[in-house]
Amino acid sequence: MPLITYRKALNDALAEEIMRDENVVLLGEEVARYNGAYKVTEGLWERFGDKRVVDTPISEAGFIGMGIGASMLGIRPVMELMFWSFAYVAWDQIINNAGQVRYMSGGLINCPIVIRGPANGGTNVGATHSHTPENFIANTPGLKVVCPATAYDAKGLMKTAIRDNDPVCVMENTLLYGESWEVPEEEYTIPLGVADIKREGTDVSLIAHGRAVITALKAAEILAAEHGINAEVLDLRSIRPLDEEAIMKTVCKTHRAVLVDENKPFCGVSAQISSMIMEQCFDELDAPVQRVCALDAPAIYSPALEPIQLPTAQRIIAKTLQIL
Amino acid sequence: MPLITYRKALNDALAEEIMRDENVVLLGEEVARYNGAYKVTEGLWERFGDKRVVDTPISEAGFIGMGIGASMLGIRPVMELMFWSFAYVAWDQIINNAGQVRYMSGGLINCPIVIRGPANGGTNVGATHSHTPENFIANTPGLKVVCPATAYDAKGLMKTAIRDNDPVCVMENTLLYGESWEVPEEEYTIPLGVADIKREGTDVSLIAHGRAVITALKAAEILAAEHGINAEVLDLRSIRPLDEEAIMKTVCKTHRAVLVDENKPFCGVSAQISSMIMEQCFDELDAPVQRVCALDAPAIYSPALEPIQLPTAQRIIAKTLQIL
Amino acid sequence: MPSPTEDEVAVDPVDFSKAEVNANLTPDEKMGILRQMLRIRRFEQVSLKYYNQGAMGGFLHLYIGQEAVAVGTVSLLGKNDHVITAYRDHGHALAVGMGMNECMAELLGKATGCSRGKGGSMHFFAPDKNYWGGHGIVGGQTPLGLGLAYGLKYHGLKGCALCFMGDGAVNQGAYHESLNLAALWKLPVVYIIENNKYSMGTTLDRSSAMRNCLAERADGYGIVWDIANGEDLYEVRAKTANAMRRAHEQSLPTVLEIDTYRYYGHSVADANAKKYRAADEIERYKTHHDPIRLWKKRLLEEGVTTDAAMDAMDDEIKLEANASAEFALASENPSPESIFEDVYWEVDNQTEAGNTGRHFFGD
Amino acid sequence: MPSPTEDEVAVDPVDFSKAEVNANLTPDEKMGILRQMLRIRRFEQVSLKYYNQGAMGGFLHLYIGQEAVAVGTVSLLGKNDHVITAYRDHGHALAVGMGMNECMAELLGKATGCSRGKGGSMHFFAPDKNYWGGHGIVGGQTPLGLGLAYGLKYHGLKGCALCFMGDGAVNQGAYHESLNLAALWKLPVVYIIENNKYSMGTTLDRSSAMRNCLAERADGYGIVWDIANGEDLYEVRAKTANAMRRAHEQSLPTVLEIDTYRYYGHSVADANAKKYRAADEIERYKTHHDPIRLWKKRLLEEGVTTDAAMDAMDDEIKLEANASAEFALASENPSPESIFEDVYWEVDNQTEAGNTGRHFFGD
Ligand SMILES: Cc1ncc(C[n+]2csc(CCOP(=O)(O)OP(=O)(O)O)c2C)c(N)n1
Ligand SMILES: Cc1ncc(C[n+]2csc(CCOP(=O)(O)OP(=O)(O)O)c2C)c(N)n1
Ligand SMILES: [Mg+2]
Ligand SMILES: [Mg+2]
Repeated sequence: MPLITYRKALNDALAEEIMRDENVVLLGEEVARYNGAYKVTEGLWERFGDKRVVDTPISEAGFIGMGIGASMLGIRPVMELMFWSFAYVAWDQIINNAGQVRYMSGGLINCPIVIRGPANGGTNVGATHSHTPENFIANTPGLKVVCPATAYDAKGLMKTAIRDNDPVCVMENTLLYGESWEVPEEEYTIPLGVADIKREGTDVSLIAHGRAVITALKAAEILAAEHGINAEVLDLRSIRPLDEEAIMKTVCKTHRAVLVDENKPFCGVSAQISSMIMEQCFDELDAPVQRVCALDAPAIYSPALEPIQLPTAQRIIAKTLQIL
Repeated sequence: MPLITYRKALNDALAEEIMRDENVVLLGEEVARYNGAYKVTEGLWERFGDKRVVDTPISEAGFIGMGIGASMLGIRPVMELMFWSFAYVAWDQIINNAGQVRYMSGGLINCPIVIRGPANGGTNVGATHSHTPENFIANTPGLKVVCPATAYDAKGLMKTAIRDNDPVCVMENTLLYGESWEVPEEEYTIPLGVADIKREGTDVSLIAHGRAVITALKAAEILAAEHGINAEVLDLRSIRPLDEEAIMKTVCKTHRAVLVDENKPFCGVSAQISSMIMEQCFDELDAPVQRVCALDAPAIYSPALEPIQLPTAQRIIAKTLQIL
Repeated sequence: MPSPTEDEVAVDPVDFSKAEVNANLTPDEKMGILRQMLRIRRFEQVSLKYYNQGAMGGFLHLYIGQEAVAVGTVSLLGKNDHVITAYRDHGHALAVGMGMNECMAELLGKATGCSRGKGGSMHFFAPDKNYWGGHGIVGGQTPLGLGLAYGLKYHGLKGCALCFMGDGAVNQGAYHESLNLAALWKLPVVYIIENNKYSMGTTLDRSSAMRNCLAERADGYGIVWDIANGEDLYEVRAKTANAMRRAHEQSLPTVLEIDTYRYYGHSVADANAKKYRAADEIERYKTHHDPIRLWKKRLLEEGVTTDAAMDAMDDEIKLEANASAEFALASENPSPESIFEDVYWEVDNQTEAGNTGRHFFGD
Repeated sequence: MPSPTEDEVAVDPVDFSKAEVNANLTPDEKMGILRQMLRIRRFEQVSLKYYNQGAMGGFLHLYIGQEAVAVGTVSLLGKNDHVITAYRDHGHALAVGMGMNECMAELLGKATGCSRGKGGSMHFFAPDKNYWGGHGIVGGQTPLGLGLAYGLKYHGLKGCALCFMGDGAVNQGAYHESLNLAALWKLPVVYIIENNKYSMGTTLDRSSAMRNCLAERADGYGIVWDIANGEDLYEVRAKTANAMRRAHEQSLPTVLEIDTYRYYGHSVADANAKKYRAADEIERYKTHHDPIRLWKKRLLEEGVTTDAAMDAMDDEIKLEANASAEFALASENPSPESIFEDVYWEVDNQTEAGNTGRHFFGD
């Protein structure tokens, strides 16, 4: 299988879906002529033209709301947020319009929209540019949210997201865009709501999503090499819908879990997972579930410090050793 | 002590603080001449005039951001959101400006602003008007959030919130505005970050905030009367800062906990509390911590159904019996 | 002050009845307009009665007094023209042809309601009639309306979106973002500001800074705008027709501000309804500016109908309204299980996607 | 097209040097203006060098080419006049008198940085110099600027807030909400649109619908507006002085659009900087419209100084800039514990409130 970047995998997914369905249209700031601030849409405007790839002004509430309205008429807009952090100026449109209109209309309307872009810290862009709102999106029944950790997952989930008939938020990661993974040449999709065991193990379950999966995998290698601990790494991939079964299964297998996410701790995704494990496999637990999150302060700029604000392999290892 | 309503307690708190500090100014839609959509500010415009009580246009991002800017110059704006649900059009201002500016300026700036208003379901106003975003606010280091459940707490917390030098979000409840509690005539304040045992008990801890406290108290009475179970009810009052000690104390006392909140389940406040209990008093637990939240769908309009969408005493009792 | 453009239809400044869209109206169509206005008024009067009896929850924002706006504009719609509005949405709903039954049942939160009891008064929908609601967040529908226009243009259809909003809504940022996008991309959207002069208890001059009128803000985006007298059905139709033609023929947006008035409070729960407005102001509107009364007068003057015929129509509509209340009262409440329906299309349709992973949390 | 009002100071349309604020400038003050512009340019050139060496993280948005705007406007500020801007904030920071050391150290994320290494390039602050940042969310600072004006008025101070923004920011809703509030409440705020004709790679005409210019949107709110040529320091000062006078004397807002140009990409990371703009466009600006070059020419023409004196000044400033890099490089990184500082005032000040309850979660 060819090795391709996370960025290219997304680019291919977008191109394939544009070709597959004439209702798919990409909109966002600088997605067309500029090729995307992070080059995810590179070449698409040249290939598919003005109708299918559209540059927008800096009006997130306006253009995301517009996309939602268009989706009610059967268009399948794929909206890029240059950063997911900018979603907060469009928050009402996302939560109240995309998220609630199906319900409030008693099911008469659906919004097959995708909202995508990077949601991560770690690039020294400061507190306002480093939000990871997958927890808030997942808090909202009516919305779906996925956080791919590899190129393979990014492509498969993006294609599924575009075909899904509900609003799906895809949270990418600028630190992964340039990383490569094996991706098959033949077409494939990955269902939402299916987690993936990224590493089999027996002693402890590291449960993560997004880039935290990569960090967890690193920690697992060190745990194996230096501590003789065989950690299983479960990648949630999709936060809502959530593969609860996979979570229960790994916990019942290892009886210990360390949850890793890049959310701020208070009501981060791992808080939800922890409470679910508590409720559903309390008796299976040999130790309290541990969490490793971003350090609880706004994202710091300082390049010397930001890396330690995000979950590190070291912190994962320390937490793991604590319960083993 | 006189019995006064939650509404009046807030009104008194606002009036007292307006008189105490000339920098306190109330702003919001219909707060002045109309006396407030829910009459929390009744009479204040007449008493204190145009400078201290100000009607705003329907521009939440504009006027909340304006309040934040003014607070940087030492004004102490108390901003009413007619519903906290409307905060989503001002979300960027609240999260990024009120929440991050102190950090990004390395501590050079502080924003002594209060943002207040009702945040609750249960009044058949539909999905877009029934959000309870205390979990999201508490997710954000830099912000504080309190959810008073009684008139006494409402007054004491509001006064403290106004005097606090950080941004504080006060989440009130339209269903409580008309309820009465004993409130002392002499001045008092309640510190943020201090929970309150609303009912002593020994068998199980019901941990709640906002109106869920009232529901928990009802459940506790029935548990005592019908099941011989003596439940302790802990009212968190303040979500961030959080009285973690009080939580641990009650759990270590009863060894069982049922968490009640009106958030949607995924990453609701109770998810955070559950994960904290797991991490910090796992060995004290005789049973898995249970959660009772709003049923996981957008708030339904139907007056026949909405009451069962919110946590009910029955659901609390059922969960309690399950672990006793 | 409105900015006239060459594509405007010349209309007699004093008598809009001569405008082409009006001159061509048949007597039947004119009676149809009366019928729609009466349906709104009678429906809402009945709803008010039941609201006051406690049969409904939440808010009830009455449209009474503004009927000529919804009916006049909607009467012009063709197959590819769409409508979206705010929470004061009963008028538009009935005007597009929704039945009183499903509307009244929605107010009572019944399973037979147009939104299955999930939306209530603020959230009526009928996509089959090109009616996209009913939206509770002030200004929140303005980008959605733009999206309808975008969808039409994308599909190559000759149509437009009428996006209604209140005078208070012009101060929401999303509206301005929408204006810029509409102008930039030449989208066939008509923003109709129903200026009833109050946003809740706040008068226009205390909420909006302007030069001469609210629509004029469109100038800054190079968007054509106009103002219309909302008590005159012919004027509403003539000016809306101009805007719609601009959308259809040139794919251009318009902002149309229509002067109107609501007789009741902001919502029925508005305890101050009579405090922030002088009683005689309300009286004056009822007496001299009532759109139904004025339209009836027109029809008589034009010899289209008789008082007796109009009374008969009114009686029939009153029966329809009362029957809708019976229907709603007799309808079932939605089932508790239905709380989890209509959240996700994939779940509702039991697709593979809908059956994969956990979609709902808690228990 | 700008809307002149009676309070305007009559200025010679061709020579703004005659405007009172300019005619009264002393030679020292004129040299001070040059010094500030040079400080910005030399500081940024040095920062660029270190950015390219990898000494900084995140973004670096250079202000080079726009210096006359920040320096011209800020040169007019009095004790109660405040400044706030977006992420392209080095120019304003240096113009208000911030030291190169703390600015350069901030770029390197050092503990000695103006924001203790927490803000980076986009978040310079100096409240002691009435400078309120440095804000990364496009348009997000526009309500804050309004709030500064509100605070001044509330305190009864004669002052104003200059709120800077880019041409792309005019399409954010918060700005429009702010305009309405500014006009409605007569707040002494001056919105200064630094129109450098691009928002990232998007040209003005592809992002903003307008009649003639961006400032004109102010008309819809009854706000006075004006446009200025940002390469001419005298014009910038004259027109800003008018706006400030309007704020000071009448407590009225103004929107002032200043034409300008940035020589570098949107940020240094902008790989396309030379794709969306023709090379000769950039050259033309550098050659014919450079604000520093033009100001130097003026000073020579006016006999204020000599080439040698200006060169000496420049050399001194280059030393200052290089020294700031030395300072920054030699400075300590912030400590890991400092991650939890500057989140809450009450915690930082170890008050009782700061010590009550848990403020930070996780571990
Ligand atoms: C964002 C937001 N803010 C506030 C409200 C509360 N609210 C509902 S209607 C209304 C007044 C709107 O007035 P206007 O736009 O003139 O419409 P009208 O009620 O006159 O039809 C207000 C303040 C809301 N629903 N949404
Ligand atoms: C709400 C929001 N959307 C998008 C961005 C990303 N972004 C940063 S600067 C910029 C361009 C702004 O252009 P302009 O306002 O003209 O300012 P200039 O860079 O020219 O100074 C964009 C799109 C952002 N920071 N905030
Ligand atoms: Mg109105
Ligand atoms: Mg620009």
